[in-house]
Amino acid sequence: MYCVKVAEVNKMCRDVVEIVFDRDLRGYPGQFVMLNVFGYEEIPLSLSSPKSLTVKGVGKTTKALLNSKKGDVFGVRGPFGRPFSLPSVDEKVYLVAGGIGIAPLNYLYQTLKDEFEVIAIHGIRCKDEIMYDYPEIATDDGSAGFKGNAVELFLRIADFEEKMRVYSCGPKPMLLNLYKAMKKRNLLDCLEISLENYMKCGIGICGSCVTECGKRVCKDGPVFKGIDIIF
Amino acid sequence: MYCVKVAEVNKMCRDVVEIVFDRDLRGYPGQFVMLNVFGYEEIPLSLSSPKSLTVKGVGKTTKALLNSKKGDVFGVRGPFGRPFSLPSVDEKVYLVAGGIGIAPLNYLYQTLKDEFEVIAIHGIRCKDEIMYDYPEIATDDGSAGFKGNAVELFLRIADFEEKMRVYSCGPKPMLLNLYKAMKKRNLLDCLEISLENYMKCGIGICGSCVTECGKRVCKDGPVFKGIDIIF
Amino acid sequence: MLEVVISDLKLENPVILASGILGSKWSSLAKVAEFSGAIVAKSVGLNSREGYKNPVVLNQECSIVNAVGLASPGAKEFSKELEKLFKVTNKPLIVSLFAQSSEEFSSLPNYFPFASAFELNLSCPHAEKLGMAIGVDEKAVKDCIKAVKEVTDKPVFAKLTPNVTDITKIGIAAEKGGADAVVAVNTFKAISIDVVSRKPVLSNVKGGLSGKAIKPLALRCVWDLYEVLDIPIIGCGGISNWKDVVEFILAGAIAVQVGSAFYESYRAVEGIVKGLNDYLSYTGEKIEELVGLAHGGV
Amino acid sequence: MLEVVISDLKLENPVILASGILGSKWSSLAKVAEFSGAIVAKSVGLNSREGYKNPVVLNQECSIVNAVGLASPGAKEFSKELEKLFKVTNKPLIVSLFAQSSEEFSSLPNYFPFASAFELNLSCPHAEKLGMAIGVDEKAVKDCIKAVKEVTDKPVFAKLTPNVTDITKIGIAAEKGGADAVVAVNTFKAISIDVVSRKPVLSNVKGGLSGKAIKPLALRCVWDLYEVLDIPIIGCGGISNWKDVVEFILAGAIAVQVGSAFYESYRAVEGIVKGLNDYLSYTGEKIEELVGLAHGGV
Ligand SMILES: Cc1cc2nc3c(=O)[nH]c(=O)nc-3n(C[C@H](O)[C@H](O)[C@H](O)COP(=O)(O)OP(=O)(O)OC[C@H]3O[C@@H](n4cnc5c(N)ncnc54)[C@H](O)[C@@H]3O)c2cc1C
Ligand SMILES: Cc1cc2nc3c(=O)[nH]c(=O)nc-3n(C[C@H](O)[C@H](O)[C@H](O)COP(=O)(O)OP(=O)(O)OC[C@H]3O[C@@H](n4cnc5c(N)ncnc54)[C@H](O)[C@@H]3O)c2cc1C
Ligand SMILES: Cc1cc2nc3c(=O)[nH]c(=O)nc-3n(C[C@H](O)[C@H](O)[C@H](O)COP(=O)(O)O)c2cc1C
Ligand SMILES: Cc1cc2nc3c(=O)[nH]c(=O)nc-3n(C[C@H](O)[C@H](O)[C@H](O)COP(=O)(O)O)c2cc1C
Ligand code: FES
Ligand code: FES
Repeated sequence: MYCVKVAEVNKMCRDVVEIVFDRDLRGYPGQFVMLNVFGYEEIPLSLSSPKSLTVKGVGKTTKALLNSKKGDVFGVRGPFGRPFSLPSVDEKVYLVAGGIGIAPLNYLYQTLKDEFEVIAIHGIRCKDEIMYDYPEIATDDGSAGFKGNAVELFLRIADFEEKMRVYSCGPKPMLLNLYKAMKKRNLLDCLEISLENYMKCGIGICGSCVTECGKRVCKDGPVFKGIDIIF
Repeated sequence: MYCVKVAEVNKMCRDVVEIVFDRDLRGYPGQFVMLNVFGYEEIPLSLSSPKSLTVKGVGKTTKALLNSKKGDVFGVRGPFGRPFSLPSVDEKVYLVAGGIGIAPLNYLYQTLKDEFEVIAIHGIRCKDEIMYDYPEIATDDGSAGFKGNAVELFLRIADFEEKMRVYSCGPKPMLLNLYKAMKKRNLLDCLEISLENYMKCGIGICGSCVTECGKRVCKDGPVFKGIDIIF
Repeated sequence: MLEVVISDLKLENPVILASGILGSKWSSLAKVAEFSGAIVAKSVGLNSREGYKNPVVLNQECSIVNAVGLASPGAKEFSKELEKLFKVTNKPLIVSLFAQSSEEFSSLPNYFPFASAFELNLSCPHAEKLGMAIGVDEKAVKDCIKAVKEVTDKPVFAKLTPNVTDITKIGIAAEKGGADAVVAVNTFKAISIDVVSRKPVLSNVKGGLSGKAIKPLALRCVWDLYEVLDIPIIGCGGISNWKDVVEFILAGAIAVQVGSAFYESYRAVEGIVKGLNDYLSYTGEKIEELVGLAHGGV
Repeated sequence: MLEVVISDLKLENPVILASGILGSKWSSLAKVAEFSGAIVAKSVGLNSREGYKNPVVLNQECSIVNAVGLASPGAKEFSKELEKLFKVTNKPLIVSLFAQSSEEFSSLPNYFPFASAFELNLSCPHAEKLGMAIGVDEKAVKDCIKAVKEVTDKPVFAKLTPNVTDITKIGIAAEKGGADAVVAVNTFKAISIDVVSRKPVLSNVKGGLSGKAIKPLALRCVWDLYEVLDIPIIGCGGISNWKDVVEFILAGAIAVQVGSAFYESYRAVEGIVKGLNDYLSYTGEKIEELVGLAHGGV
């Protein structure tokens, strides 16, 4: 474990903050860190850029993080896990994020945007949850962008072809829909999904994050290829 | 510790053998290994080439080594210690070896001979002790080469100038003479000497090889610059 | 060549998954079972236990400190999980048990009719009144093993703690209690402090050290036990490659358990077994011939 | 800022050279003394001891196993060597003593009138009847310290072994015997086996483990001792940089000893002291303010 200091905290929407550190955490898009919030717990969070995390307050620790401020110090283990693989030069790239699933995809977007044609989609409940300004927005209530969920929007705008690459992160039901859509079109090998699971060690030994098919989300994932998962 | 296998044993003279291993020990000229002769002791020996040691039988362990043969296996720690530094392109190189002191200097000779003008001198007692064929020989009894010791021969043939580099290894009295000769001519910074001392750890912690001026032969040496030693 | 027999357990190779490592889900156990000689499930007690809150694991250069705190769903629930495993693997499944007393220990085996053997965790260094609290006391060790032996015909292994003045005394107590083998060792008591927050890193303050760092220490325990015990010894602690396994076997172990090495790779065991196989093919020996060889004629 | 006082010893910084490390020659001790707060000479007994034959040291990833075997020229000879040192350094010189009995211990201090303090080696794990043989026995520990306290007014430190079930009991025994401080800890019992020769690597078979690998273990000893002792604790085991020192201080040590780190560099201590100095300049604290801080409000 080493310590990092907060350089800047950006409020992204009501219950989401982007915490920027004073140094690079040396990870790749898709990797996560185990963040030790002293006095609270240690939790897994994806890198949302080389030096930032984007956190949604859902419980004790994440809500404490909403109040973090410049100068705060956190413990870090990692980055850990398998990152997203990079697309080939001729592939068209789609990012499909649901809710806070935008965190790892934002890092990927920043990495790819200058060299690839990237279409980023972010599905949220309503316009108050908009966090970043570049993605196509899909809202459940239609208060901004497309009315519907991220997968519906994706199905509408995507050109399904073998030279596509789809990266996704978000709630399980959303991932499942996307998975099915890609499977139906025989394009599972164009899909990469970042999974979440309850974590303790983060390094592949304790077994708490293991999936039904025996894979460790922390070590064999969190990014899995569509062909490697069985939902 | 790791193990190495003997590929070849060359008898150099009555009580000296060159033991060649089946793989490179990855050391530089001047470095030594702690060789564990199973059933005997672990002793320090200089690399006489990237994959060989040259040993003189003086006691229990070294005499056992005289009988080593192809296929024998030894334990190795190291290579350890500070190697000889390389000369500058325009320097004239002298190697002054006494007796088994030829071992590390042979490795240095093989490394330098193609790119530098190297004059190698080997002082021995009589012609029966000749080990390698390239050096100028000095014998105490005049039975081969120059009659006298290695330092006397060196003094006779050396051009003393600032662009010279003198490397030496051998018995203490010989090193002392050479040291004095270089000091008198104000050329101590052209001199590098490889020292020997009783060793246990070989890695700079036990203190058994420490010199009167507080230096560890195993770690701060065995190669010392003339200016850094006080005889 | 790699087959070993421990008590009446036949293993196709001597590399066993250590308890607590990926051992709480049937799916990961099944995966590791593919290459290992046997697997030990995560230690389970009578009732469910929450375990400690995060952080519970700290990875460091060469070692891991953990205080997971024997988190467990309890015997009944866990038995259901392990039963799923039982259906898909033919490898011996060793069920690791923890308890506060010999009575509690003897109530556990019945929950696991499919177990191939039981391992008593007398050695967890970071759970109060459990594990080590028993494992440092010769009489308690003997009593617990006896109690379990009385309720099961399966082999019973005693997993020992190295955090004692003389591990051979505990080993002898286990043997006297009727243990079919000892497992040496569990983790070493350790702590890690963060210099920025100035607090212990793990939520439980203290934990147990595992991984490469403890290999020479665990090996010493096996060596000492081999000099006094007649029952087989299963080595454990810091094993990460086939050479480590050979060291343990030469020191007196008949088999080994591997834990922290999974930090490097899921295929830790696979690699170790392959290396062992190549080594023994080369020397033309059986693993059993190597047991304790380093003790001879030193 | 870096000054600490242990009993009546004033140290200009808390980093002390550990016994047995470069500690048999005045010349190397003098060199290390330049930057360290104090130095401990190699343990010396009444009579000369050969020590074990090579190999006596094995360096591994993260750790060192040694069984030098308390090689020593004996009190009389070694006193002459140390006297040379006394003339050239103004740093406190701590003389480490080993013996087989309290009587033998009490005969030693007289040989070293120039010593600033004595450290009793009750903890060497690889010399029969010496060191650990005494250090695992509460009564023997108490008696030996008492005996030495009776013959000298200098501070007397007890160097403890971690190879016990409960180090706090030994610490308390030392305190009751009148020790002015404890040093925690000496090396951990270990062994290493060569898979090619199939023999133990060290000539003495077993040795003691030191270096980075043991840091979390040694730190745990200091932590536990701090909870029960009133006398100061000097931490030792695996320290290789200033952060390690801060960890030990936060766990309860007032000073530390450094040994194996000299494998990396002669200037190990120099680097550590510089780092500590920078850290405390930055936080604006004195080292003494940090002692035991990690125990508070966990
Ligand atoms: C690989 C990975 C990457 C993640 N990346 C992000 C991210 O970038 N941004 C973000 O906001 N969240 C991310 N999460 C989710 C985040 O870890 C949880 O929201 C957080 O652990 C909840 O902690 P809490 O104390 O606030 O909530 P709690 O009060 O503990 O629980 C609230 C909810 O979070 C779940 N949860 C609790 N602990 C964990 C845990 N250790 N791992 C996973 N879920 C848990 C609970 O099941 C519950 O549903 C990620 C999770 C994983 C596994
Ligand atoms: C850095 C270094 C490089 C060396 N390189 C070579 C070399 O390339 N070839 C070679 O033949 N010899 C070399 N030596 C010397 C060699 O190590 C000794 O000859 C050998 O250790 C003697 O061991 P033994 O058991 O045969 O003799 P012993 O019976 O132990 O003693 C014979 C003599 O060797 C000396 N000696 C014993 N042990 C050691 C020891 N550990 N270190 C140094 N001297 C010792 C004794 O003082 C005695 O004079 C080197 C020594 C050092 C320190
Ligand atoms: C995260 C973790 C959890 C563990 N849980 C248990 C357990 O439940 N029961 C047990 O007997 N040992 C447990 N252990 C100890 C291991 O089984 C093993 O004895 C120890 O880690 C040493 O082996 P290693 O160095 O190969 O990891 C655990 C170890 C770790 C690292
Ligand atoms: C080669 C070597 C020799 C040692 N000799 C002694 C000794 O004579 N007396 C003693 O009390 N401790 C001795 N020790 C133990 C050290 O003083 C120290 O307690 C131990 O090495 C742990 O600290 P470290 O990890 O910083 O090395 C020795 C250690 C080593 C490595
Ligand atoms: S969190 Fe421990 S195995 Fe993944
Ligand atoms: S041989 Fe141990 S310090 Fe040099």
